[in-house]
Amino acid sequence: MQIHYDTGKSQLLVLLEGEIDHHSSVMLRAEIDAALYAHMPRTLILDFHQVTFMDSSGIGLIMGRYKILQPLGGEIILQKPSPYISRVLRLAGMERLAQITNSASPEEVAS
Amino acid sequence: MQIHYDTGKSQLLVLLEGEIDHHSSVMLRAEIDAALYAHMPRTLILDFHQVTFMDSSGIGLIMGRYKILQPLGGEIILQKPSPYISRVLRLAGMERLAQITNSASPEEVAS
Amino acid sequence: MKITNEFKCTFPAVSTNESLARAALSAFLIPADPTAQELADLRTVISEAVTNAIVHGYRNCSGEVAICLRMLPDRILYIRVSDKGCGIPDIEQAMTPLYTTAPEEERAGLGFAIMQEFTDSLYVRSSAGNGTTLTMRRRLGQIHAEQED
Amino acid sequence: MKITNEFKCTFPAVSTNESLARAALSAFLIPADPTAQELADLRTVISEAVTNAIVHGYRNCSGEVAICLRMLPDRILYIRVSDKGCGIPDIEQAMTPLYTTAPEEERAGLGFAIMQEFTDSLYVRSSAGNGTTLTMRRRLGQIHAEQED
Ligand SMILES: Nc1ncnc2c1ncn2[C@@H]1O[C@H](COP(=O)(O)OP(=O)(O)O)[C@@H](O)[C@H]1O
Ligand SMILES: Nc1ncnc2c1ncn2[C@@H]1O[C@H](COP(=O)(O)OP(=O)(O)O)[C@@H](O)[C@H]1O
Repeated sequence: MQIHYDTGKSQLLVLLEGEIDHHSSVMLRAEIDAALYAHMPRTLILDFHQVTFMDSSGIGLIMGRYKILQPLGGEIILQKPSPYISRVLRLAGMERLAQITNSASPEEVAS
Repeated sequence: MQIHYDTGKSQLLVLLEGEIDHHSSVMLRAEIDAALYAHMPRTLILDFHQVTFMDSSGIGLIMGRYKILQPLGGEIILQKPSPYISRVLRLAGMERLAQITNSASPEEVAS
Repeated sequence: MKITNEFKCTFPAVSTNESLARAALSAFLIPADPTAQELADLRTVISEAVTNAIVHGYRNCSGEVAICLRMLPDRILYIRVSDKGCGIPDIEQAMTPLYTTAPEEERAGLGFAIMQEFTDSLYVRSSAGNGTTLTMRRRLGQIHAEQED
Repeated sequence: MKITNEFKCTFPAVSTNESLARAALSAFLIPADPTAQELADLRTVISEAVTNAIVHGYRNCSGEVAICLRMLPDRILYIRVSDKGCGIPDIEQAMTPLYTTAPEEERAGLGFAIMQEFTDSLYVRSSAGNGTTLTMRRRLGQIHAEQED
């Protein structure tokens, strides 16, 4: 996993990798939250491009970060999920909490 | 698996693929022998480049073909095995029955 | 009913074995030539069931999870996952989407919803103190025309 | 001895399950971060043992193969493969390289030789009519310095 922070945009980009399950989500949560509390970004982008598997533990991970950001007016973008991961995201109604986009950067979608 | 026959050289080239175990060797044996009896080549080249696994069933497969060709003066070349497959070939003493080569064609080795 | 193939396994209720369960499911299913979608769905299903046994059944304490996979005629995959953990007092409530007894672990309460969505049938047998057994079935689509590579 | 992780499974003695056994071994071993050589060796070992149970133990008739994998302290992998087949009348003879009772099936008689070469210890328990149990151990090398990708 890689984490990049863009000060100008107040944007935290998290490049997730591999399989997101109950086992791996514990570690992911700790790493993401460390960066989240360090920067308190306006936007958290979770990139799923390199994610090969995700079950409802990943939904819990997204919902947990939403609960941190939402009271502060922050937003979450879920970027480039595979068709299988999109299926789980939609089933969980994640489009109500977050913007789901297939492009590399949210600007591309907005334009 | 692909099988190519070179009439000029009386050479049968068998491009093996995937995992060679007891299960797959039954089918491989049937296909190789069909070509072997059709052409009765002087040289049988078994190419291991695309073989990802082989246990002693593969050794049985080589020995069985050797028993067909050897009385007729034919020879076997085992071509491009991975380090793991070389290990099994050596353990089984296959260099006593066949030429083991790492190059694409036996000519390259001879030169 | 005639069983075409059956794979049974047990392993300790530790979270590293969630991926082991998925790998076993994949290896069992591959010879039946499932679609990528079917494989992804069923890997998710087994992952949810095994995670529930570990997180809820045994509450992250030691215990054993058992899986039975069967290929039944007509390409029906049968999956059974059981634990000898605490059991589920109210199954209907447990199956309600978003209901979870472990919010502090960031469980989403969607495990059952996903298992139901990705299978054709789901049956839960559980009694407080005696553990939980999930039985699921999913019929695989017909095999497509063979492709030469 | 303390067991760090244990995976037990059973499946019918049919040749398609030889690859299932290898996949289970891989999935069990991967978290211990084996070298590619260790993984290849141990996949070969389990394949030989399971094939013997199918080909010789049950003589290609129906029966059940059982595997138990354990990770013991000091990175020692324990592998047990058992069948309830015909058993081995003379174990010493059976372990002689190139000895095989199934030459018509093109068995090379090298299964035991490979299992011995690729493990640190191999123990065979068998009695005619009661089946065969192989117990093997292989110590994995120490984990190398972690690499970031
Ligand atoms: N194997 C089990 N043993 C005991 N309780 C369980 C088990 N599986 C599920 N439950 C109960 O059902 C609830 C809902 O499960 P689920 O829909 O999978 O969501 P989640 O796992 O996110 O909590 C759990 O929170 C738990 O209370
Ligand atoms: N599980 C088993 N049950 C009965 N006989 C066995 C079993 N495993 C091995 N044998 C006997 O030992 C012989 C040697 O086995 P092995 O070295 O693996 O060579 P191969 O499998 O090629 O015959 C077999 O031919 C068979 O007679």
